[in-house]
Order: sequence, then C-alpha cells, then structure tokens
Amino acid sequence: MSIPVLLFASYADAFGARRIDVPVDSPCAVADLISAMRVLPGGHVLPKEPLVALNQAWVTSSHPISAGDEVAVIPPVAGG
Amino acid sequence: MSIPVLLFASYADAFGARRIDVPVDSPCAVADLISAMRVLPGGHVLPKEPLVALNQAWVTSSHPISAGDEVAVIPPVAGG
Amino acid sequence: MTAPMTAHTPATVETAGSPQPEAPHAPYAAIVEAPIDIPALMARVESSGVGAISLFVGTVRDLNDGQAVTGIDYEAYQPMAELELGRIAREAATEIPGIRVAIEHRVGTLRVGEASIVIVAGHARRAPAMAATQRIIEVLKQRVPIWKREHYVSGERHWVDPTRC
Amino acid sequence: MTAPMTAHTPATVETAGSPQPEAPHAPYAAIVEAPIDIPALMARVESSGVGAISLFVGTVRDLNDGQAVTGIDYEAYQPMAELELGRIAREAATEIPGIRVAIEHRVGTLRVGEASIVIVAGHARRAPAMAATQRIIEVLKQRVPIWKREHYVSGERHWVDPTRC
Repeated sequence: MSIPVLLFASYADAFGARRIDVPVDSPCAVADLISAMRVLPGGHVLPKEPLVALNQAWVTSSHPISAGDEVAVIPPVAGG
Repeated sequence: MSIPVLLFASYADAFGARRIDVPVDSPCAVADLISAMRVLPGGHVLPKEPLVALNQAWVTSSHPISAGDEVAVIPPVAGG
Repeated sequence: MTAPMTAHTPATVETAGSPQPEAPHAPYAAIVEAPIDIPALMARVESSGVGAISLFVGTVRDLNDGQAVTGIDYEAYQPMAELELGRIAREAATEIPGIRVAIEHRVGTLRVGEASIVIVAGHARRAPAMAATQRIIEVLKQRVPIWKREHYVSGERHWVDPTRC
Repeated sequence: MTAPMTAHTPATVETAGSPQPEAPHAPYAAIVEAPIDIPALMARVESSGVGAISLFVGTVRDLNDGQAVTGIDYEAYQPMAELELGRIAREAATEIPGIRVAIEHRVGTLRVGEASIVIVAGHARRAPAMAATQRIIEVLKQRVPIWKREHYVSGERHWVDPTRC
C-alpha cells in the first residue's frame, strides 16, 4: 500500500514537498514507514528516531499504521 | 527632646493621628522611642519589635535617632 | 516553499461567562496569525476569585547563538499544534486545581521584538499561578509541533534544531 | 481617617532610549494611583535583545481567609515605598545580569479584579526572567511599606496583618 505522509519545515525542504506518498508493505508499523522514507531523495535528513504523529497525536516507532490514518513525520520542534 | 513620628494604617487608627510627637530623653535609640510610645494612648497595638524606618530606610532597635531624622513606626506590611 | 499553515477556530472551547466563579475553567489554547492581544488573553483568565496572574511572553530577539537575527518564520502543524496546546493546558488544570489558563502561539513571519508565545495563568494564589506558566512553557517546547526559521543579516535562513544545541 | 498618600514622580529614573541594546537597564519602580497600564509597563523592558518577558499581576479577589471581600484600600508610606521598590529592583539587576525590570504598585481603593501590583522582567532567556519576577514579589511582600484594608460584605473594614496568619 501507499501511505500519504505530511512533512513540515526542514523535512518539507529536504523531501521537496509538504506531502509525499510512501510505498510500504501491509501491515506496516511506524518504523517500517521510516525505513522506507530513508531511501527516498531527502531521506538522509531523518535522525535515528524521528518524531511521528498519527491522527495528530504522538506515537512511538512500534505503533501500527492503518489505511486512512493521518501520518506526519516531524522535525525537531522549536516552538515558544 | 520631642521626636515627630509618622504613623500609617492600623497604627494611625490606634494612635488617632498620622503624626505624633513623642517626648524622649537625649540621646535616644529606636528602642527608647518605642518604649515611650507604648505608654501613650494606642501604644498597646505595638508588637514586641515594631518595624521602624529612619529617613526612609529600615533600621534595627539599637539605631540612634538624631534631631531632624524622619522617623516612621510601621505596621506589618501587606503589599502586593 | 514552506508557508505557515493557516490558523482557524481554536481547538478548545473558551469558558462561557459563568455565574459561579468556582466553576472549573475550560483552558483556552490557539494558534494565531495576527499579533497576540495580551490584554484580551489576560481577560480570559480573570475572575473574581483570581488573586494572582502570571504571564510568560516569548519574543523574537536579535541574537541567537552569536548570529544577528532579523526575523523568524514560525510554522506549525496547525491542527495538531492547537490540540497539543489544549492538552498541555488541560494537564496543567488537572495537576493544579483552580488554575485558569490561556495560551496563544503565533505563526508566520515575526520581526525582532514581536511576541511569538503568550501563556497566561490565573489562580487564587501566587505560587500555583507562577508554577503553571513555568510548567507550560517547558512542556510546550518539548511537545508542540511548531518550527522556526531564523533570518540572518547575511540573508541566509535556517530552521532551528534545538536537538543540535 | 487614613487616606492613601499621594503618588508623585517615580523615585528611580527610567532608562533613556539607548542605541546600545546591551547597555544596563535602569529599573523603573513607582507607586501609582491610576489603574496600572500593563502594556505600557511591558514596553519599559522591551528591547531587541529580550527574548523572554515574565509578568506577575496581583489582583483583588473576592475571598480572603473565608470572608467575602468587596474591595481593598491600599495605603503606602509613599516616598519610602517607592525608594524600597527601586532598591529591590536594583538588587535583582545586580543578582541577575542583563535583567530589565519595571514595577508599579497601585494605592487607593481598588475593586475586586483590579490589579494592585504588576512586576515585569525582561531578559534574553526565559529562566532569569521568571526568576526575577518571583524573587521581586517575595521580597516586596517583606520589605515595602504598603498596607491593605479589606472591605467585607458586612460593611466592616480591617487592616490585614500577615504576621497573624
């Protein structure tokens, strides 16, 4: 399947888009998605454990991803 | 000599004035002034060690008072 | 190009004017594009039972890590940032009973001196009000998906990565 | 009758608009009779080098020690109170290099919800700004000759004595 992933700030710059579709096997966990993103152009910017939000809440790398989830891979936050 | 003393808030209410003249022997320390005030009408409100300011700065009970000093005997403060 | 996402309706609902001052206060949290109206934000926590209001205001300064800064672009994952701000405010309300919280984080391009974040906390007493603003700004910097790109005098612009400090 | 003493010129001189943002900031401290203008007080600490502003606002609340309060008379030994506020601000500036401080304490009769004290501290960084407001309000409550007389629903009025709490 293909997972649409939202990107922001430095990640949007690196991948050249604010949203990309990432091909993954099903079933898929967050870690699998990140592995698939690393080989894409721009994937070198991802740290060892990038921040990931699923449906606008933080999740860890073992969390499963289902079709229809809103997935965001998130650069180091710098609010305030 | 006679020392003019500024009073505020609950002390002004107790002594019935915002300024009183207190007769003291010369030389005089803060503690002597307080002793003289205790026997005046209203003097019962004074705690064991009332706050005293001389020329608008805090002083302790052993501090000498000179003619011309601005003396204030100050109720417990409650600013803020 | 990474323009900031637009800000819409706040994710949390402000409290209705209640006749009971002791009613729990629904925290207010929003991502905004306009300059933050600090008196209006303060008014959201005012109540006859409040004796202390603590505010934290984060502003853009002209120097960071030794580099002269001329402005900052703030970008947010807007809907999640607003949700997360609201969660942080509600967590503070759970841990500090009686606290009243209002938060706005601005996005877009800010000049030096402009406020990017304002946190307001009201309480009957001083210590809980001050503890709330301190707690909220620290958690916010860890958890809210917002980024900033500094503009330097040289014309360069870089996204700030606090994990590299 | 114990009417509040009148407030005149602030005892400390505000800083002139300096072209050097790193120049030390002369703290501002005043006793005032009019409602405190919080944005104007904030403006006194703003500077291009400031990244964090912490504010503490003390307000009159409707309940104290279980009694319903309808208002408070604040009285000051005005010239000494202003001097002492200025001393406290300068002590903070000595202990926290780079801090910019502005303080106003209001006197007269205040209604529930009105601000009696506003302390503003600006700094390049968050922690010193927050530490300054906290330190100043605590010292102020110990050292500044100001008193308050609460008005109760019963019509009674009593001077507050914190040493009896």
